[in-house]
Parts: sequence; C-alpha cells; structure tokens
Amino acid sequence: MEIIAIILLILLVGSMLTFLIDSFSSKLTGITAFLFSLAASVVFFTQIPSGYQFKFQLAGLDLQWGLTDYSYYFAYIIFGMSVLALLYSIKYMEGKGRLGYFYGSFLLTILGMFGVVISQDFVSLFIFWEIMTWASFLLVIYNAYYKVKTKGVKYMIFSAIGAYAMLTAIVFIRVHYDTLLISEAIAKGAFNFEQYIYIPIFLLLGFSIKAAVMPFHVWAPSAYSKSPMSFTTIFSGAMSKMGVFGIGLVFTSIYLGTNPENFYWVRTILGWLGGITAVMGTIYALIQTDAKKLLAYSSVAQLGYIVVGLSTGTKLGIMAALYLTVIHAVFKGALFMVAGAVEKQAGTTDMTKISGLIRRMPWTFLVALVSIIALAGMPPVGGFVGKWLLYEALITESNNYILVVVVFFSSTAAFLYSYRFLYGLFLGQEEKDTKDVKEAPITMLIPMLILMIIAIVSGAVPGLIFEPAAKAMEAIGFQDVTWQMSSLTNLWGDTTNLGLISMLIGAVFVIVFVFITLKGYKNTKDVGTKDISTSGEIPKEWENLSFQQDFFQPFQRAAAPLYSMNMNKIWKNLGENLEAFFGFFRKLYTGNGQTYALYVVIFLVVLLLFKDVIFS
Amino acid sequence: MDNNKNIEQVSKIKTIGIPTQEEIKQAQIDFSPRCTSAGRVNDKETQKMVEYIMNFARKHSLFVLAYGTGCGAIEIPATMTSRYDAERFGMRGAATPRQADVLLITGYLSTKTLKRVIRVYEQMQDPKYVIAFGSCTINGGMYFDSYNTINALDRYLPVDVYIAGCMPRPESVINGIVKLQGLIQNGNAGGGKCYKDNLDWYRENQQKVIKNWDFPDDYNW
Amino acid sequence: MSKLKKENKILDKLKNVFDITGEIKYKKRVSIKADKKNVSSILLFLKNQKGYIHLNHISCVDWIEENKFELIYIVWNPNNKLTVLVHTRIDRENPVMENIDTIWDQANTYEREFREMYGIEFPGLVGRKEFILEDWDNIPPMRRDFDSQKYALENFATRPGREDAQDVREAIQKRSGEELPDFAKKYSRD
Amino acid sequence: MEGILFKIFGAFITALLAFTVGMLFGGLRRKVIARAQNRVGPPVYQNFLDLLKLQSKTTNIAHGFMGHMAPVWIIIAAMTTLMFIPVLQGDLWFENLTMKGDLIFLLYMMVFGNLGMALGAGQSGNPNSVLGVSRGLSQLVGFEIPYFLAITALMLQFQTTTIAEFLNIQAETGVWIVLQNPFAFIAAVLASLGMFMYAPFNIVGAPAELASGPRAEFGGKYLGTMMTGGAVFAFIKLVLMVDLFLGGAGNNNLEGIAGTAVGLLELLLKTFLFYMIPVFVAIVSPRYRTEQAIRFFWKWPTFFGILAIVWALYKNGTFN
Repeated sequence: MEIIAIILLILLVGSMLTFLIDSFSSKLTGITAFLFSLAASVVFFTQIPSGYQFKFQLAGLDLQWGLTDYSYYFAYIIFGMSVLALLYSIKYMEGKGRLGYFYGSFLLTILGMFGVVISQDFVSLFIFWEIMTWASFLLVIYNAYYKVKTKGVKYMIFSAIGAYAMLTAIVFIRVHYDTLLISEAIAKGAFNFEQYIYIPIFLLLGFSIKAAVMPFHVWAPSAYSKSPMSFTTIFSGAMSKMGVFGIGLVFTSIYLGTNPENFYWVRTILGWLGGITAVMGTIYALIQTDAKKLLAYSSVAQLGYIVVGLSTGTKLGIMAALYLTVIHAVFKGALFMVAGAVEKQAGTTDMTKISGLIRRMPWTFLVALVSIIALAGMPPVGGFVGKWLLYEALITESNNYILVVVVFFSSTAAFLYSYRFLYGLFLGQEEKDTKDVKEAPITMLIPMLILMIIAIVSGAVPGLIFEPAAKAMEAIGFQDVTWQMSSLTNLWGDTTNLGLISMLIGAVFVIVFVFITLKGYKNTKDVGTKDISTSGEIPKEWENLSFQQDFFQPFQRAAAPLYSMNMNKIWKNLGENLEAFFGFFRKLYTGNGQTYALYVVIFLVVLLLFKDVIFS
Repeated sequence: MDNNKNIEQVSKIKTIGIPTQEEIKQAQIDFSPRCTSAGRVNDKETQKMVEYIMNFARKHSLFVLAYGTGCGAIEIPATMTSRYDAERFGMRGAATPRQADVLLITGYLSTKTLKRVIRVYEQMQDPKYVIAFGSCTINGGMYFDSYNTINALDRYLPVDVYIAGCMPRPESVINGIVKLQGLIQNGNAGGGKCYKDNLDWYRENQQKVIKNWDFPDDYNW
Repeated sequence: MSKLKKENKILDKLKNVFDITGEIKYKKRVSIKADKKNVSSILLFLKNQKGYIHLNHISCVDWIEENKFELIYIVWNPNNKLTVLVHTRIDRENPVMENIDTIWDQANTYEREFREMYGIEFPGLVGRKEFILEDWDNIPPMRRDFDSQKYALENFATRPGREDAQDVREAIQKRSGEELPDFAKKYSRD
Repeated sequence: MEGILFKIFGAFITALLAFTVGMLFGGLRRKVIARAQNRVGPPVYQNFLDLLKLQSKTTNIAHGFMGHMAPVWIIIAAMTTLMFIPVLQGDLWFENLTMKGDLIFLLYMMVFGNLGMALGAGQSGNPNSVLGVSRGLSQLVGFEIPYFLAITALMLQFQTTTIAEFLNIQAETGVWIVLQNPFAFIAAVLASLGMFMYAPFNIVGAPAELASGPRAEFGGKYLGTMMTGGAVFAFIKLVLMVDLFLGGAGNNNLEGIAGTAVGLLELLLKTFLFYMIPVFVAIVSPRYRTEQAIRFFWKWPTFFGILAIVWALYKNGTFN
C-alpha cells in the first residue's frame, strides 16, 4: 500500500476511532486523537521525501497525489500545528461534552488539509477541499448556541460560494485544456490571465475566500472567535494558509515568467485587496473588547500582509509571504492558545471583565508577551523578519509605493491592539474575581512554550525557515533564491545583521537588568496594584480601576471615516436585496391550478409565435 | 503627650484670658512637634563626601507636589511663573507622589482631605519633605473652631518648614524653600525618617481624627 | 399698587387655591407661608400651571427657640421674572419633609445636604447617606445646638498661645485703652 | 581581539556622548523656554542634578515585574538604536555597527522602548497611565505615517536603506539631502515634532490632566533610568535627522583628534539648531487633543510626504 494512503488512513481511522471511544471514556479521546496525529506526522516526516508522487485511476479519471517542495512547506505547518494543537486540546477540552464529535472532526480537518496540499489533480483537490470545509464547519458550530449557528452558516455560505467558484473553474479547465492535472494545466497556461480570464479569476475567488481576503473576510472574525480555541489555532494558523497555498499556486504562471511586469494589474488589484484587508482587520481589531475577537480580526489583517507579499511577485515578496505564513501560524497559534488558556482558567476572555492575570499566570503571560512582540514585528523576535522582508520587497522591488504606506499604517496600528491584548488580559488592576485563578496545566503550557521558542529562535536565525521556503519558491518557478542564515539583504545590497542585533539586545538587557535590580535592592519594594497614586484616594477592593471600554477612542475619532465602511453591512444589504429579488420569482407559484394552466397556455402561444426563431 | 492635656490647657487659657509668657512657653514645650531635632538624617560634621554631593543634588532638585487645598493654591502659579520663577532653584512640578520630593500643603485641611494627604505623603519616596503653608496649617487660622478642619498639621505629618501668613506671598514661599534647602544641605530635613520612627505616635493622632480608618495595614516604609 | 399687578395676581391665585398666608416682599418677590403638607402641591401647581419652572434654591433655618426648622423653597418664573418663596416650618424633633426631587432633580442635592447637616429625613431620597462629611458621628453640625468650637477642642489638637473667641473691638480697646467710637458700639456683640 | 576591545570602548564613548549631549540639551531647552518667558530659569546642568537626585532616592517602588522592567526596555531600545547610527562619519570611535542595520530596523527599534514602558505603565494598574498609553499609541500612528513617507522617499531616491550610505552620498555630491528632497525634510520635521512629544503634541504625559501619564507610577531609580533613556533618545532622533538631511558631521579633511573634535563641534551645532525647531514650536504652542494631533499629522505632513515620494520618483527617473 502506498505510504501516502497510509497517512490518510491513519487520520481517517483515528477520526472514526475517537468518535467511537468517546462513548466508552471521554478522557481517552483526546489522547487517542493526539497519538493518531503524532503517528501520522511521524510517518509523514520519516517516510515521505520531497518529490514523492503517486498516480492511480479512479472512475476513469487520472488522479495524482504527491509532494513538491512547495506543498511540503505547507505540510510542515499543518502537521506541526496539528500535533501541538491536539496536545493542547487534551486539557483544554477536558470537561466539555461531545468530545468524539470534536476530535473526530478535528482529525478529519487535518486529513482534508493534508489532502489539499498533496493533491496534484483538480478532482482530489476539490474533494479534499470540501472535506476540510465541512469538517471545519462542524467544529465552528461545536459551541452550538443560537448565535454560533448563524455565524457558522455565514462561514458555510461563503465557503460554498468559494467551492462553486472553484468547481466552475475546474470544469472550464477540463473543457478548454482537456486535463485535470495541475502541473499540466500550468504548463498549458490555464492559469494565464490572457486567454480564458475567468478560470484564474474563479480559482482566485475560491482560494481568497478561504484566506479571508477583502471583501470576503466577513465570515472570518466570528468563525475564528466562536469555535473552540484549540481548533482556532489550526483554523487561523494552518487552514487559512490553504487559501495562501492556492493563491500561490494560481500565481505560479505569473512567477514562471519571472518578469515583474507580468500581469501587473492582477497583482495590483490583489495587492490592494490585501492591503485594505490588513487595514480593515487592524482597525476593527483595535476596537474589540473580547480578546478572542481581537485575535480573529488580527488574523484577517495578518493574512492581508501575506496576500500583499504574494502579489508583489518578486523574490523578496514571496519569501516574505512564505515566511509570514509560518511565523503567523507560530505566533497566532500561541496567542490563540493563550486566549484559550485564559478562557479555561478565568472563565472568560472578555477584557472588560478580567484583568491583571500576570501574577496568576506568569508563564502564559511570557508566551503572550513574546508572541505579541512577534505580532507587532519588533526586532529581536521572528515577526520583524517578515515585516522587514515585506517592506523591502515593496520598496526596493515593487513599484507600488502607496501600498507600502498602507501596509505600514496597518502594522503601526497593530501596536495598538497588541498592547490592548496584553493590557486587557494580563496587566492592569488585579481584580477580586481573578484572585484564585491558577496557571494553565502543563500540557497546555508545553505547546505554547514550544511555539514561543520557535518565535524567538526565528528572530535570530531566520535561515531555519528560509531554507525550506527557498526550496518551496524554487518549486514554483523561481531560480537562484538567495538567503542567509542570520542576516537579511535586500536588492540594493544593504544588510541587516539579525544575529548581531539579538546579541546586542541580549547583552544590553543583561547589563541594565542587573543594574536596575541590584541598585538599592533592599530598598526596592514590589507593591500591589491597589497601591497607586489616585490623588490620595484608597481604591476599595470592589472598585474596578481598569480602563477597558473605548480604549482607543482618540484613534477611533481620528479615523472615523475608516470605521464608516462596514463590509458586513454591505453583504447584509446584498442578501436582503437578493431575497427580495428571488421573492418575486416565488410569487409566480401561486398554488392556483388556473394560474399554472395560464402559464402553459402562454408558453404554447410564445412557442407558436416564435417557432421560426427558435427552431430555425 | 496626650491630647486631653492640650484640651485642658486650651480651656484654661480661654477661661483665664491672656496667658502669661511662662505659661505660653511651657505649653509650647509640651506641644512641640515630634520632628524638629529628632529627624536629623546626618550631622554636618559627620557627613561624608558622597552624602554631601547627594544632598547638594537633592537640595537643587525639588520636585514639588502641590496639594492645592484652601486658598494657598493660587499662590503657586505666581511662584512658579515669570515673576517669581521658582524654577531657578530647581523646583519643578511633579504630578504624582511617586516622583515628588516636597509635599506642599497650601492651606486648611479638612479631616476628609487630611486622609488623602496622609495617603499621598506615604506614597512619596524617601527622602521626602513637607512644607506647610499659611496660618491654617499652623494653628487653624480662621478655621480654628470649625468642626471639620484640623488645627495643627504637625500632629499628623512631619512638617519640615512652616510658612506663616494668610496667605503667604510668593516671596515668603521662596524664603521657605530656601530654608528647606538649607535644612537639606545640613542633613536636618529628616521628616520621612522621623515619620517612620514615630509611626505609632502619628498613627494614633491620625486615627483620632479619621474615624473610619481603612488604610492598608502596613506602611510601605 | 397697580405697579405690583403680577405679584398680586399670583398671590391671589395661590390664596384662592391653597390655605396659605402671604405677602409681597417687594417688587417681583412674593413670599408665602404654607403648611408642610401643602408644599409639594403648591410647588407642583407653580411649576405646571404658572410657569415657575426653575428651582433657585432651597434653604433651611434652624429656629431652635421655637423648636422648628424652616424650609424655604425659592422658585422663579423666567417669563415674568417673578420669584416666589414658599416658607414652611417642620418639627425639630424627628424632622421629616416631603421629598421633591421628583419635581426638580436638582432638589436632590439640597435635600441630601439637609439630611446630613440638619438631620432632616426625606423619605425616598436617592443617593449615598454620606454627602460632604466623612464618618460623622456627632449630631448634625449645622444645628444650632451643636457647639462647633467645643467639638474642635475635643477632637483636634490645638496649638496653645492664641486667645480664641474674643470680641475684636473689646480686645483693641483693652490693649490701647481707647474709647470705642459710637458707631462701633452700635455693632458691639452684646 | 584588539579590534573588538576598541569597538567596545568606542561604543562606551558613543553612549557617554549621547547621554551627556541629551541631558545637556534637555537643560538647554528648559533654559531657553525660561528665557522666552522672561525668567532666569534653571541652570543648564539642572537635568544632571535631577538625575542624581532620582538615583539617590533611598526608597523605590515597583509595580510587578513589567513595572520593574519598564526602564530596561527603554535603555535597550536606546542603546541598540544608538549602536546602529553613525554619529560621526568615518570616525572609528563612533562607527559602531553602522553598516549592519538599516532604516526600517531603526524605525521599529525606536518604538520598542516606548512599547516596553507602556507595558510597565500597564502593570501599575493606574488608569491615568493607561489613558496616557492609549493616547500615546494613537498619536504614534499619527506621526509615524509622514515619517515613514519621508524615509521611503529618501530610500527610493537614493536606492539605499543604510544611513552610512546616505552620508556617503551627501559627502560625494556635496549637497545636503534637505536640498535634494526638500519635501521629505518638511514631512520629517513635522513628524519629528510629534516624536519629541513637546507641545503641542504633549497630551500623552500632560501633568495636570493625566498625572504625567505613563510615568505616573515610576519614581526614584526607575524614573532616573527612564530619564537617561529619554536623553539618549533625544540625541538619537537629532543625529538621525542630521545624518539624513543635514549632511551628518565629521566630513572634514583634518587628521586624528583634530578631525574628531571639529566633527563633534559640527555635530553639536547642527543637532542644537535642529533641536531648537521643536523647542521653539513648543514655546508658542498650546496643546492639541489626541485626535486633533492625529488629524494634523494625516493632513499636511502626509501631503508633504506623498509629495516627497513623487519628487523622489521624478528624480530617480521612474517617470521617464
């Protein structure tokens, strides 16, 4: 039996088994799911080399599975994140109902994602894509109360639109190019924007809905924030990257030319969509009061950067997109895990209700701090590398100078919600309600700490990620991708030495930390958050001095025009108008036999009158 | 030094009319605040070089937290701005007790305000000084018989310098500041140290006035 | 008399409707005395029917000799610029007065002050019991039987060396040996 | 080995210079403001006395670990940024790591300290601090946009991203960039008004409104260390502007110590003159509300920034 089929089988059997085990012992479900995913990834990483292929026939169709360097890169993310997320789930999901349903769907989602990256023909791509979508839909509605159901339906509708678009494109490819293999389609120029322009457009539509690109991003914030956090790490970290995977695939035809002027308009449109997504995601993230929702909007914004990177079509730009893909999975995965841990331990992630958890959950805070530094793109941590690549790509290699300002605006505004997240959950007044909150269990901490260490290391030695990313870029048509282990060089030859920066920061940190700690050590006292200078007033135990509502009101006021654009409203209006429009057709069916008889008569009359025109 | 004695004394004074000089002297000795000589940080003779330099810096860099009670608050802008320019002595406004060195109390203190002033004083960081301003802080001034205003501030906080007057003009304020600078340089402005040493005595007095005592149990320093 | 036409009109109207006595103090100022139980209906009548929509002030006087508190509600009509003062007297023992903060919101502030400073109860009054004073444990301080100086002497440490509560003119006279001028004697304390 | 020791020594000298000049300029600012108000004002060395006093406080209060770390972040950001900025052109002592980092890195590193301090201010739990942070971050989004536009324009015009390269270009052509791209200079100057956070953009730490904002809970050694970081940062901002637009300093033909001395004098003169722009603006300005400040930055400075980019593209021949 083919090794790749074994992996799929492991995941499928695992999915069924966990579902069955749940009826015996719900404690074992999580561990079973974790072990199955671990087994699948071990088999994958040890047994499958890059360039592996497997062809077979099914129902008269030539199907082909395999792994290029490009898909291998995404498989890293899928398996890495899945294993960590399932380890995290064991404790996180403890005590909740319907675990078999949860873990079964979870493993099925992993199967779907893995299937998408290994598919080398359109049929299996579509099938796996649908498996992924449906399994994830089941997880989105896991917390099934009324509102979640409607949000889930929103996700489903957009996914369905994407799937139809993809299906249409696939059918047209079959019709026009007589092939179902992706590589053949690329070779025949199916993704070219010259000949049959609707094919790549439809495919892009399908993929960008998954990547939550403006204006199809409206499903994402609610779906991300309403599903269980341990799943959202995958949902935002890995599954949204399937859209990125697809967009990269479609753009291969552009990259193959390696001429920066290739289809400039397509890239410009997509780049601007990405930029606007980033801005909208950011400005909506910073007005949220729920930490989960904040992270969800932030995910949308970060995917915007990735799309911008893809749209540049230059080496640095694609490198930026691929690097951001990984680093976003890492830090956003960690942050969603942090949010989950807080939810589990403190009961809620509503920032207006809790604050001051830093003394209760120090390790979780550490993870949150490092991940937020990465999210904000601050130097010693990995996020900076992605931001640097993106800016340099836009400034030195792309001709889109206004877009770089849009991206910069978005990433500067990202400082605002980064701070909001840390302050809202961990800093601020220690409140009475959160006095007896405990640190998260160790199995939840381990995955978070692993992700944190990856984020730190990738800041000093980004070459670890550049290496597979460079291979992946070579797989989709770039030649001579250069990279260095721990420094960054742009097109003009200017170098930023990250290793040196990390060392310098480390050295200064140690010196100043020792100085400030030891100077007057005996005379330094750590006091609680109630001992603050509030004009001599002594805050009562029950008084809440946290500042949580309308946190960035000045910014909101200054940027009021931006907030008046609400995509949700536009979609809602569209839906209502469509409903009215189709309501007109429904009126034709009156339920009265005489009306139907009239329709038949009218039909016959029309037929008779225009028979020469119709049957000519 | 308990309070009843004072009441008796004062009542006596009232009944017999003008007291003799001896009586006043005796009463003043009995009433003397805790922190005039007891609060010496270090003597001028035994001062070391480092302390001399530090005291020099302290003296020339007074961050003032003006607790604007009463009518004296209006004198502070005049003192700080162009006409009198207290900034040339290194004075500077501090907005919070954490950054401040000098607590400037600019007038009468109701019991309600006193509680906040004490809290603010305790939040300041050593070395810290108190300048009390106007006759209200010295002996109650025109509010001597008010049911809600304390009469002598040095029973509740260690006052380093009193500035007399109702209200003292900016010249007097500057005079007081210069006086405080001299005390700091000589190592005599040890109000914070004195407060720490005699905390029980101060607490007792404070709790007599502030009925509903809800301070945190431990004074930080 | 024709000059005070408006004043007479409102006074007559009030006299017709309610059981009150009243007088015109001077131009644009009408003062009436009413029973405790009538006050709210008078105020409502003035506000709703006669356009006295503004409550200027409520003030309280302690008539300790008569064992009464006097409450004075001052209302104003912005159209004809007339002011009406409604006087009422209530018992000093267990003083209770009708709460009128449903008629004017700002009455709440005055009433809370009276509750604290005079000990007058207003049933249904919203707001914290503690208004200006903190931790007050004596009789309400604005009552005339409260001795402020005694309280201060008992509670606050007083610096010796000052003579309190003397008549300034007498002291000057004593010190300098001069005779007080006639106009000063007129205002002498006794 | 000797080279490394020499470098470390040079780094210390640079840090010392930055600290001294920053503190001195702070004192000068107070003096200038005082003279403008017809006062005598504090002595020029007043800031050193303040620092000494703050460090000699005998008690200190920290609010939790992040509060303890707040000054550390600032010093890290200040020192790291300083090491990557050429203080004197071509001088071995002040070279440090100039060629190892670029402008985008500096742009991020300069925000690092403030964000770190904001975390410390957050843990203190004082609502005033956090209100100040909220305003400060909002204002940051305001002035970073024109600043970034100006820097982008320079990068596009001269096809480089390192400051040392900008200095070389100015030395070779003999024309300061302020003349080569005046719009970028205007945008950067207007943005730097916000960066210095003097009036009219000083609502972040407004003492009367917010009890000095983010710094409300810091005193003693913490405030002192923050002051040091702030002084170094003031120097960094000035040197960055001088390097980018005013031709830098140290570009003379003199040998040895004399060259360094002349270069330092030139640097002091240029930085001082540039520093007087925000100071003079501060003297005559009231205070903007946060949203007014943001709108200001998004209006004229951004307009000049975009103009600068157009100018840069015109100059480097993209339109041909």
